[in-house]
Order: sequence, then structure tokens, then C-alpha cells
Amino acid sequence: MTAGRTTVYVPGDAAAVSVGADDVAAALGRHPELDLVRTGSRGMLWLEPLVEVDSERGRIGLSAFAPDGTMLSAETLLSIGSAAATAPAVGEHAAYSLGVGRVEDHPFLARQTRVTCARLGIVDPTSEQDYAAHGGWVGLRRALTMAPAAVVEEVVSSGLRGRGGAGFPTGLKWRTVAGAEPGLRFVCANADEGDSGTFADRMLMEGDPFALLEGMAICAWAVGATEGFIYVRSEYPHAIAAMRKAIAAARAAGWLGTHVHGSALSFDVEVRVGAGAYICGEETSMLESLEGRRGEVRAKPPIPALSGLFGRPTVVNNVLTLATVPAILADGGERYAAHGTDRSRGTQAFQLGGNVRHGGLVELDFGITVRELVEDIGGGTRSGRPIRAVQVGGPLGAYLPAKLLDVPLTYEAMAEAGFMLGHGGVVVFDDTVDLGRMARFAMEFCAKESCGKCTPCRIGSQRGVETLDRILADRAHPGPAHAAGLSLLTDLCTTMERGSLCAMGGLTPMPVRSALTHFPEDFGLDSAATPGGRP
Amino acid sequence: MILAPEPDLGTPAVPGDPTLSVTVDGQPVHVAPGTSVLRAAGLAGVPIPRLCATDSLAAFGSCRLCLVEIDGVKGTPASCTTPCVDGMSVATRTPQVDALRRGVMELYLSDHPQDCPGCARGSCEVQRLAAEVGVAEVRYGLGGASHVDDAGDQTNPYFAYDPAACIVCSRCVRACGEVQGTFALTVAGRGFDSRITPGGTNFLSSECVSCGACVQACPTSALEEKAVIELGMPTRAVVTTCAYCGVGCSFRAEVQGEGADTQVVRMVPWKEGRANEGHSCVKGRFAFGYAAHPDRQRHPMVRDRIDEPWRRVSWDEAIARVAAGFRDIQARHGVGAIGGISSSRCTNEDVYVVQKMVRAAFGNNNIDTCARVCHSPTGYGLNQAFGTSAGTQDFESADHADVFLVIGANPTDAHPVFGSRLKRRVRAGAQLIVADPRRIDLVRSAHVEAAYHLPVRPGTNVAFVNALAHVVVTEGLIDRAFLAARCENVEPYLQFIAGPEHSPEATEQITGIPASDVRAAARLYAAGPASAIYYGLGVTEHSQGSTMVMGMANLAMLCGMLGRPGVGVNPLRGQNNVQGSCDMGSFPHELPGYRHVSIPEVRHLYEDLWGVTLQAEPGLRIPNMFDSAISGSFRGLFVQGEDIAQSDPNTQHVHAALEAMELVVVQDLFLNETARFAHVFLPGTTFLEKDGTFTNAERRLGRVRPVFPSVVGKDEWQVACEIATAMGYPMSYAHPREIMAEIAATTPTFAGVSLDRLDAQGSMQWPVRDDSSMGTPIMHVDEFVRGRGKLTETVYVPTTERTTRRFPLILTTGRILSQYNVGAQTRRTPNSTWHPADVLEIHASDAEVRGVHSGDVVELTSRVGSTTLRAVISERMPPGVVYTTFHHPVTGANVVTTDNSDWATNCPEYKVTAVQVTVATALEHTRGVEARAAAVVAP
Amino acid sequence: MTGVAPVVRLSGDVARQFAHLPVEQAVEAVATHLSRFWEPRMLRDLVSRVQADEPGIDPLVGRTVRERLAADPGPTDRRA
Amino acid sequence: MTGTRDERVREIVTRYAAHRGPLLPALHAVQEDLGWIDRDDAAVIADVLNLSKADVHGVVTFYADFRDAAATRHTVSVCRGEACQAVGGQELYERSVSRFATIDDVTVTEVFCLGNCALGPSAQLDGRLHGRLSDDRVSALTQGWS
Repeated sequence: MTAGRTTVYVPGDAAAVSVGADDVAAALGRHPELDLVRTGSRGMLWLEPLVEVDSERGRIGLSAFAPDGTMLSAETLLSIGSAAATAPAVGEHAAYSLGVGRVEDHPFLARQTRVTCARLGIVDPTSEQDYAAHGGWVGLRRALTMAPAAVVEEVVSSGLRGRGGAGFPTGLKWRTVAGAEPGLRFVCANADEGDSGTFADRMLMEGDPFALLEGMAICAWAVGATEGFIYVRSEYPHAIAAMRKAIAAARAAGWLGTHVHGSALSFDVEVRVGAGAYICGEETSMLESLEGRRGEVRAKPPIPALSGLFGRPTVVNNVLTLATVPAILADGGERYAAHGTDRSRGTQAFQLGGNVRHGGLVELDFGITVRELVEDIGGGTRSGRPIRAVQVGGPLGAYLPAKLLDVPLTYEAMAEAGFMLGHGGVVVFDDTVDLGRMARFAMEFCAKESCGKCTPCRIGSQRGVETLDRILADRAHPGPAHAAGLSLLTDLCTTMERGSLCAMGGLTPMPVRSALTHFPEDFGLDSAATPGGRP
Repeated sequence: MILAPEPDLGTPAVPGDPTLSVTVDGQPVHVAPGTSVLRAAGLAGVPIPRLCATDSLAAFGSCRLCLVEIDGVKGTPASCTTPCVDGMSVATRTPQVDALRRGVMELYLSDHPQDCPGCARGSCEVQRLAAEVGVAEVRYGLGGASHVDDAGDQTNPYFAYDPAACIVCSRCVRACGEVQGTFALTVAGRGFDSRITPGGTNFLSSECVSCGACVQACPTSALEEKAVIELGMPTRAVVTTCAYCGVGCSFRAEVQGEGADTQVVRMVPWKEGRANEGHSCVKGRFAFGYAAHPDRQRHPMVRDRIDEPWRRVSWDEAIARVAAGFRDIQARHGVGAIGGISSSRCTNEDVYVVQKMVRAAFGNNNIDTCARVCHSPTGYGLNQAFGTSAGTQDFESADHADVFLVIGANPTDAHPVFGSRLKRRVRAGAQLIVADPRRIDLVRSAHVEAAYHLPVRPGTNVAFVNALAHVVVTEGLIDRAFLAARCENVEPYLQFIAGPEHSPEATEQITGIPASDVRAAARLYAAGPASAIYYGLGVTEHSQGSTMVMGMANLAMLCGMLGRPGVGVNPLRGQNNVQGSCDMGSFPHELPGYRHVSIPEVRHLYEDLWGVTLQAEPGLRIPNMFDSAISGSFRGLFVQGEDIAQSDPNTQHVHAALEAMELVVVQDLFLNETARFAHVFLPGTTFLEKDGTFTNAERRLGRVRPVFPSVVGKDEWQVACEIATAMGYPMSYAHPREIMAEIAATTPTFAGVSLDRLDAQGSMQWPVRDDSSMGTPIMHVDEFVRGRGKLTETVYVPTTERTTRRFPLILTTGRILSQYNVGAQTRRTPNSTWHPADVLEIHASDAEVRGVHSGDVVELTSRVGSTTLRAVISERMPPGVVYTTFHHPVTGANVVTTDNSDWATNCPEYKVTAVQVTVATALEHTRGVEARAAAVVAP
Repeated sequence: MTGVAPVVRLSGDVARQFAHLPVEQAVEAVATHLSRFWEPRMLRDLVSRVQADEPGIDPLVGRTVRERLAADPGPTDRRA
Repeated sequence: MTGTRDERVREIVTRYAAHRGPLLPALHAVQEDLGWIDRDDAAVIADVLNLSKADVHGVVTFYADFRDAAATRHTVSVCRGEACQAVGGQELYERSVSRFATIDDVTVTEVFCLGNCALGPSAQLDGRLHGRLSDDRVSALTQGWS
């Protein structure tokens, strides 16, 4: 901070930009006394655009989004900012808008445990030096002093599991690749974050891209890979640009390329852009797409760890998984494993979305309940109406009724309750939601986004739409045809669940069945005997 | 009655010992590691329903019918994609699995026509499996979205695509890629909208080469032969061997009716056939209609003069006429004034009898075969080097090659089924070197790219192969141990080839190939570890064809690339039975088994058996016959199944020779060009009527079985016997098996061959020295047939055919996929849809200086003649070289080819003719070409 | 083409292949090849043309014919 | 004109020929530079990348991003993901479809998630992401779209 000058931070994150952050930045940029830094987003998305101003007290936050829905001018922002910087605003936290006060003291952030997302919203994502100044490259530096096998074991000991949804232990996957056929190997970051309700990968790539690159480089060292790909969906142009810039900067700084910082590691990374296909988030489909083919799912075995990209041993990890690795190497696997519960070790970056008052990114130790997340942290619905359903785990996740929100968000507890954690997306619905329509939407989504390879998914999802259309049409006056339709739907769900080639067809029944089980009245069934009726 | 399909175990066999024990529904079975549960179940006699799996394709896992339960394994894995584990216990019929199968079948049926004709024909597995898994009704109803109204595609002449019946199992797509290697099919769209398409166009306009692999793979009637749609399903099948190229594919001729009423519905590649393993090309698979073509001649005919009309006569009269005519000529002009030409299209038994007729009844050695004009240098060269006149490997050997050196061969067009095998191996990682003046498909086509394309200037092969050998020798890449242990004349050869005149830098001016490419290619070949040479007529049909064959043998010996899988020197034979017709003693200097007529004990063997005295001197070769005819000492010719007037070089010279003869006897299916000069025409039989054996390019004897009786009343071997008998030398056999028995009894390399063994045990590869062996897939394993392999100093002697200012371009000739040789068969099928006329391919710069545009009619002129045809500017051609095919008699490509021939064997130099190309402005030329093209297109 | 007799042309083709050898070996090679593969009347035709000193005959052919082929070699085993 | 397009396609795709699995980046580049991927481009793309035309066709038709004709002047991609549906995304989509139904140079498409799930409903207008959308906001943002 130069004397007499003030640094202001405006997120360049896509979500912030979608609600005017670029306009705010442009306005602030016209003030010559200000040094403008574009950061990622802190994850308090309902406050975006959230401007931060440097002060002696630290970074003071100001939401440019007024409660009445209008945007504040730069001048207003600056006047509030200077006042906030000199004297703590009264009731700023309670207001949850405008003057936020010291950002890290904000209760939404203060109760979080930021490991993976520690630098989000703080650093300049285009600055490799800034990254280094905030603890970047420490993990990679340490990894390069270790034998690759020791790096793998460090990750094993952290208990880190894949954050993409399947929750496979990351260290074990790496161990498999490290022991696979010698020769060319790949590290692929799955950044095809297509699940509705999830955006943490995007935020991380836009706000802390070097963390992903560092994680990939550590992985490459551990498994003996020389080439990396980041497969980003085309719906994420900001993330694509941020990653490309970061790759260039990391190369320039010697963190990618041949003999990374004089070490034996040679590794480089390329961004590959998807083309509008949800299924390419499935790892084998993503590999097909990276090879330049139709994103059709591959049967397993062989597993990608042994025969992945171009038939070579390949690590496929989600962005958050890889971005967590630098912290594990920097601080040790044990320390990471100290977070969380049971076999859900570490932290999870939950994403609160949909009809929620305080939507955003919430990184916490595993174990918080859905209710705590959506009510205590999320503040209930944005509409102010009662919560009726919460979908956890993306479009293939279950709809939880309000009564069942006390389930802890861990892999085990969710599975035990018949749900899934997925990528940590939590979408809140108020009592206006029609779960019959949502069940139909689940089938429609599958019919449109199925790769089309396997029969249960390709034809079954279309028949699911049609069967649900008949059920919903009859729900006001259910008769024998309606009952037969429901029976057929149940059979279809079983066929898809157990018969499908991949998780898309296999899990599409999950939202359908959960809706049917917990919200039977939305299907024209008697709700008395069922637990999830309208409150 | 529905013909039983061939057994299908669902996923391909995995090599290896059956070390894993698995039980399927309680049935124990032992399988090799890597075997799928699906295949194991089939082997255990517990077939599992499936639609997307077939044992010619890698497991795919899409239909989800083959789900099973496995002890200790979660869920219901697909058995096709699940490998067996030792001790595994699989249950294929649990209530859960049964319910899932019903669920999946119900989904299939909800998007499948209820009244699909495929069902009525019995060619669709969907309804059969629906019944098998117990789906009685489709509860989804039939009002939902479906594809049953999708428009079909009838553009391919042989098969139709009906997307309504398609279940999107991708078997066709995968067959087109994995088996054929063309990748002409894809799935378009995704999700419920996924549809199979030949790349968004129709089949005829697509990249499809009509090999039939997709039709073969389709489990429904979505892809079906039009003949099946028209005639219904066949009712019985006869396994036989294809009569097109030297690959020698096995087919099931699937037919309706019996005896003379037999109707061939389709030819289906036979999975058990070792040469093709269930694959086929557009010719063998579909182009059999010529057998029933109206042009087919069914009666003997005679005439006194060739300008008179033909007169239909009885067989007896025709044969008497032939016998009397030949004897009369011999009485007036000597025993040697007549001769015969046997056909590489005919069976071994046919050929053996014809050569016997010539040697025993004609009393001379004037027997030659059409192999003279294609692979005679192979016989000479490989015999000189290795001691046997045949390729060294079986086709399967190619699956073990690391490097292919393909010289003067265009397998994807001329030997398509082998071409597919080669491309498959290249896709799996083998390196490819293509030496050919043209950029043939192998140089670069979908998913295949040669490491080096060496565009050798026509006529300079020997300089090129010497340069390869020079690099290998001077860079120390030779296999010294192999040379020391197995070869002779080593030091003189090494000294010869190390000479600076053979260096790539010195030969670059001759061959036109950059020295650096030659060096790199030589290093690649020498590095192997297994490098294989495959070659075709681009090697043999040169004035130095025999030298080139020896040059390639030299190279292989230098690098130790012989006597094991994945290596060798392998001719790709042009015709179905080139190998066999040579084996059977069709050359004028050799008795059966390549034994020189001068060897007394061999001669005595046959003299004792046949009761005649045999000539100890070589007879006339085909070109010698023509020369002698013109000079007057050769006056009678029996020619079987070869259209010498069209296929032999320097047409005017051939015509003059034929016109000079007193008696020309032609036996053929059609009144071909040669028949214009004939006095007696004897109708021949197609392979569908023949009984006996063909020998393919890998020395494999394949059984040829009659699908229906001879439509002309006699078999070729019978006709030859009757001519001999009428000439006073009685010859008779009750059945071709007696002929093969005589061959086996007199030829050590065939000692173990009999038709009975072939019927019982399948094909075999000669040498078959006794009854206990199925023959010799790979030759020269421990030692060469001649003892030590002989290195020969292969001096490069340029052809006398030189380009000049008058004839500045070099014409080279070849084949195209859909047509075959002179086109006698394929032109009489819808194959002409793809290639209605021969065209002249020319490089853009050569075209430009001559003012030639694609589609122009041009005049092609050499020192000996000229013809007209349409030109096509082609990126395949190097500057200075033009190319055409010789499938259409109207083109008369051989009007321009010369008398030049291989120094050792007189194989014509088809591949090098100095020519000029000019735009044919004269209207009559253009009209003539158009009229001919129109005549060809018309069915 | 030229008016050269076929046997003259064909024998020339053979001779050119062996022209690099020392002359005795070349004669042997040409003689062996011709006697192994040529029909007797062609050989006789060639002999008479050589004896008539017809123009266009390759000198090596001429020498081979004079030294080795002019006298009828009779039936010999030429399996080589 | 066709030749020109072929040459440009060849030039663009050639830039990617040395990449691993180059087809998707090449297709993106063709569409970016030339506006769409023409049916006839498949032959050139296949030739440069040593694929079959069918390979290219299959890939082009698999991915929703690739179009075979020029885009309209304006595009509206409304998110129909669950998170946006929870705050009125479905209705916004349906109203957008009807609002622009009669305007030829506007295309309305559905998209499943733009990663803006806490600030829905979301849509891309001419490729730019907007959150907290309402009908009024869409009206304001699309003013002047004939």
C-alpha cells in the first residue's frame, strides 16, 4: 500500500460480474487515488458486488448491491468506505449489506474453515507473486524434496477423497497410477462443473488458479506424469481465461515446464474447453472428449488410473481435490486429516444456492447438518417463505424434505440416509416448489444430456418424462392408470439405477424417487402416511 | 426354416492358457486371463442375452442386457465388460437380473417397430430376445417419442439402412472402425436423439467402402442385404472360398433352393476362415451376381473363321473339334506348335489337370499361367533367395509386426481384407513405411498415417531397395549372427552393397526419394524388432521385377527379419489362386511343386504315373507363344479363364499373335475380348459351381465347395480330361478329390493334403508334409528351404523404357477397390456404381502445362499405341507420373503398354510406360468416351 | 517398337543383368539362365542369329552363345 | 467462396494438428473465427486431423455448442438448472421464449447451469452472464433488440 493511496478490491468472479462488478470496477478505476485490484470472490455471493477497501483495520467490505436492489455509485461506496475504515460501523454485521466491516470477521466467513479456498477473494488471481506471498508453492516446493512415493503417502494420510462426487480416496488413486505401466502419464483436472447448484470449482479457478496448478504439479510429481489437462466447461469463460493466464504466469515463473525450478519434474498444463455436454463431467466421458471424440461414457474396467487418456495411466481429479493438495503438502496430511469426521476427512466447500437468503461458498469441516447450513448460515429462503425441499448433490441428488434436514453432511451419513453429498451443492426451494415438476425435470435433463450410449439412460429417461407427464396429468383425479404409471415409474427407476452404464443414468432416479417418497402429494398420492408433506 | 447363425461368444477370444477357474450358474469353466464373464458363460454353455456384444468387436457395455450377479461384487455388472477372476462365481438368471433384462427389453421395444419386417425375416434379435427374457407387453405404450418413422437409406446398391429398426448398439459403427478401419459411420446427436449415420450423408455419398462389416455386425434388420429384403432369409449355407483376390477369404454362401434351382441370397464372411476371420470386402461380400448374369455363356460354340458368327454345338462336337484341330496342327507343324494357358481363377485341381493335359496329351511343356503377367518374378526371386516360390508368413503374422514396409502394393484397394488387418495393427502402434509413386490410402487415411512415404519413381525399385540395404550395412544395423548362421554369399554381397553408388545420396537422383527419408526408413526397418515386407505388382511388373524381389529378400536377411512371427517377405497375390496355379506346375519349366523339368527323377515320377515320356526342355512362356505365333511356329492355343487380349501388354501385338493362330480355344464365363479371336468357345464355371481348392497368398489351401451344380454341364477339369482323351491320351477322374490325391502323392510339399482332411480339419498351409500336420504358417524358421539363404548382388539396370520429349510422362497402372482386374466379373455387378469407367490420374502441374482439367477427355499415347479416357487431377500423383486402372475393356490401357518385360521371367513391365497426355479435342473422342461410359453404367 | 527379334531383345535383357560380373562368370550366368528357362526353338533361333552376326545382339549374349550354347547341350539337370 | 472457406478452415485447423486430441479445440476455433461449423467443413477438418468425415460429424452433433449455421444477431441462454428454477428460472425461460418468438434475429436457448446458482435466475445475453434477472431486467438489457 503506497502512502496516500488506497487499494480497493473488486471481484472479477463471474458471479460478481453477473451482477455488475465490472461496472463498479470501471467506476472506481476512474479515481486516480485508488489502486484497483480485481480478485476472486470471497463467496458471500448475495453481497456481490462486494467491494473491499484497504484500511488500518484490514480489508473493509462494502456491498454495492443495495437492499432495494439498486447499485450504489462509486462515490457512495467510497464515502461509506472511508467512514467504515475510520470508525467501525454500527450494526454492520447485522445489516448483512452495505458496510460489512472487516470482511474476515463477517460471521458467514468467520465460522468457516478455509483450507482449499483460503486465498479466495484475497489474492489477485493473475499474480503469481501474490500467490507466492500468500503461501503459494510451499506444498510443491516441499513435494519436490520428497520421493514421489512419499508424496503419494502424504496424500493417503490426509484422508482426502475426491470432491467431484464419487468420494474415491485420492491417495489410493494416485498410488494406482504411480504403479501403472511406465511411460507417458497424464493428470486431468475435471473442471466440467455441470451440476446445478455448484460453483466452487469455478470460483476457485477464477479466484485462486495457481492453487489448482500447484496441486496438479504435485500430483504429476507423485505419479510421474508429464502432461496435464484442465477440462473446463464452455459455460465458464471467466474461469477459462483465468486458468490460461495463470498457466502462462506459472510457466514464466518456472513452475510449469521442463525441470520445474531445477527439479526432476517436467510438467505442463493445457486448458481444454468443453462444448456444452453435461455428461463430460463423468470422468471417462471427459477423457473421450479430451481425445477429441463424442463424450460417450466408457465402460469400466479398465479404470482410467490404468488406462485413461489415450489409453495411458491417468489421474482424473476434481478441481477442488487438486486445489486442496498444496495445503496438504504444505502442512502435512495429518493436519488435514484432523478436520472432519469418520471417513469424511478434511473440509468440504459447500455451495449454497437456489432460493436462499445468504447464498455462497461455505467451506467447513465435514459434519455440519443440512439444516445448520441452509438455516443458520444460509438464513433460510430468499423469498422468506418456508423451506420445503433442499436438493443436495446436484441434479442427480435427492430432494430432502424440511423434516429430514438434520442429516450431517458427510459421505457416510448421507449415504446411510439414502442421499448423496456429490460435489457439495445445496439448493434450497421454498414451499412453492412442485416436486412433481422437478421429478419430471430430472428425467428431462437426463434425456437431453445423456450421452446416449446405454439403453436405460438413453431410452429410459425419455420414457421417464412421458410417464411422469401422464402421472402429473392424472394427479388431480388419480385412477388405475395413474397407479399403473407410478408402478411403471418405479420399475423404470430400478432399471435405470441398476442397469445404467454410468452414474448419470444410475442416479437420475434419485431425485425422482426422493420426490416421490417425500412429497407424494405432488404426484397425486395421499400424503398422510408420508413424512415430507407440505408444512 | 431359419439358417442357424454362426456361434457368437460375445467378446473376442483372449490369447493365453485357460488358467482361471470360474463357475457360471454352477457350470465350471476354465478361461484365459482377460476373458470376459460373458464369453466364459458362453463357453460354459450358459449364453447370456445381449445385443451390443459380438465376438468380432471389443466389449462396449451399452445394451445392458448381459447384466449378471457375481458373488462378492456389488450391483449387477455387465458381463461383457467384466473380466473373469479366478474363483469367481457368476449367476446369470437371478430374479433381480431377470427383472432388469425385462426392464431394458421393454425400453428397446418402446422404440422399435411392432411390425418390423426384420422379425418376419428372422434377421432381428430384438423380438427373439424379448421373448427369451419374457417381455409380453410394452407398458410405456407406443405414443411416446420414437424413431419408427425415420426415413431409410437405399443408396447403397447392396444393403439398406432402416433406422426405424435401429437400436443404436453401435455395432455397425464399431465394426466400421475396429474391423474395417474406414470409420465411415458414427452416432450423431446424443441422448434419446442419438442416431446412426454415415457421417450425416447417405451411404453412397459417404466414406463407406461397402465392405459389409456393418451389415454383418447389425443385430437387427436396420442394416440388411437388399437380397434378404427381396428374397427372404436363406435356408442353407455352403462354406467356400472367395474367387477374387489372393487373400482367399472364407465365406458362407447362404442360399435358398436346391440343385439347379439354387438362389444365392448372400455371401457372409465366415468367422472360422483363417484368412479373413469374418471380414470381407465389397467384391467378395456382394459382387457375386455375375454368376447369374445374362452374359454368362452356357453352351460350347464353334466357328471356322473369327469373322464368322458363333454356332452353338454339343460338348462332344466342340471337344472333338478341339482335339482334331490341335492334332492336325501338331501333325503339320510339330508337337510344339500348340500350348495352353491355365488360369489363376480356377481351382488347383483344374490347373493341375490342364498342365497335365499339356504335358501328357499335347506332349510338350508349352503350359503357362496368367501368373506370368503378375507374380512370376516372385516365384523366381523368392526361390533364388530362400528356395521356395512363396511368401514366408501367414496373414496372422502381421498382428505381430512392429514395422511394415509396403512396397508397390495398395492393399486397401487390391487386398482390402488384409488392408484392414494391416491398418488395425498400425492403429495399435506399428510403424508403416509406404514405398509407392502414388500417395495411396495407406499413406494417410483416417487414423492411419505412414511414418514415411517414399514416392519411388516407377522403374527404379532396385536402386531404392539397394539404398535401403546400403544404409543397413554401412550404418552397422545388420544382424550379423543371422547372416553368419543362416545365409550364404554374405561377404561378396556386403562388399557390393556398401559401394558408394548404392548410397541414398547417390540414388536420390534415380529414385526421386530424398536420401534422408531413405536413411530414416532403413533405420526404422532395421530396428524392428519385427519388421515385415509386403509387396505387390508394383514390385514384380518391371523389367527388373525378379531383381527387386531378390533385393527385398536381401534386406530381410540382412536384418534377420525371417523365420518368426511379424517379419518376412510377403507377396500380396493378385488373383485368388495365383499361388496355387504356380504350385500346380503351370510354368513351362517346372513340374508341380516347382521342380524343374530337367530333373530326371521328377520327370520319371510323372512319366511312370502318366505313362508318357515328358519333355525335358522348358516350354514357351505366354509372351514367347505370342512371338512364336507371329513367326509362325506356334499355331494353336487353349486359354482358360484369362482374357489375354485385354490383360496382356501391347494389345496390338497380342491381337496380331491371336489372329495368326489356326485354332484358338477359349474357355471362359463370358465372351471376352480374347474370344473375338477364338474358333472354339467352351463355357466355364464360376467358383460357386467349383469343387476343389484355392491356395491364397499365405499358401493356405481353402476349400472351394459347389453351391450349385455347373450350369454348363461340366467342370473345367472334366473338359480338360475330355480334350486329352479325344486327343488320344485318356484322362479321367471321378472327383476332384482324386486329383488332389494325385497331387499329394507326387508333390512332397502337398503330401498331407486331401480334400477329406480339408473338410474335416479346415484350411492348411503348405508345405504339409504328412497327415499329422496342418502345415506351415511361417516358413524358414530354423533353416531356409534351400539350406542357406542366398544374398544376391542386385545390380540396378535401368529399364529401356525412358521418358523423352515426345513421351515425357510415366504411366503406371493398378487396381481400384470396387473393380477387379479386367472387370469381367465386377463390371457385371452393381460394383460399377462406384467405378463406372477408368480414369487417368494426373498431377496438377502436369495437367496445367497441358491445359487438362479434371473431367477432360485426354489422349494417352505411348510408343506402341494410344487410347482416350477422362482425366482426373489427383493429389495422389507425383509430378511426371500418371496412373490408370485397366478394369474396362473400352479404355484399353494395354494398348499403350509395351513389350518390355522382366529379364528373368518375362513378366510384362506394366508399371512403366513412357507416355504423352494431350487434351482430346476431336469430338469423336469425347463422344466415344461418353458412349462407352454410358454403356458401362447401364446395368 | 524396333524391328529387333524377340530373342535378341530378351537375351539382351538377361545379359544386362550380368554385365557387371567378370566375363567368365557372366557367360556362365547367362548360359545357365537361358538353358534353364528358354524353350529350345528360341535358343536355336538365338544361336542362328548370333551365327549370322545379326546386328543388335548384346556382345555378352554373342559370347555366351558361341562358347556355351552353339552346341546342343542335350538334356541336363538344370535345377540350380 | 467455398474454396475460400475451405482454405480458412484448413488454416485454422492446421494450427491444432500437432496437439493431442485436437478436434474439440479446432472446432471451437473454426466456430469462433467463421461463425459456425459448416457441414462441408467436416471433409477439410477430417483431412487435416487424419480423421474420417463421420468422426467429425459425430463429434459436432454431440456437443450443444456447435452450430451448423450462423448465429442470430442476439442470443439469450436462460438457465433451467434447479437452482435457478428455485427462484423462477423456468418461468423466465418460458417468458423469454415467448417474448422473442417473433423476433428473427434473437435465439432463445436453454442452458443447464451457468455456475451462478446463488444469484439466480441467470442467463447469458449475447454471451454475457447476468444474475438476479427479472423480466424487467431482461427488458432493460435487451432494449433495442428490434
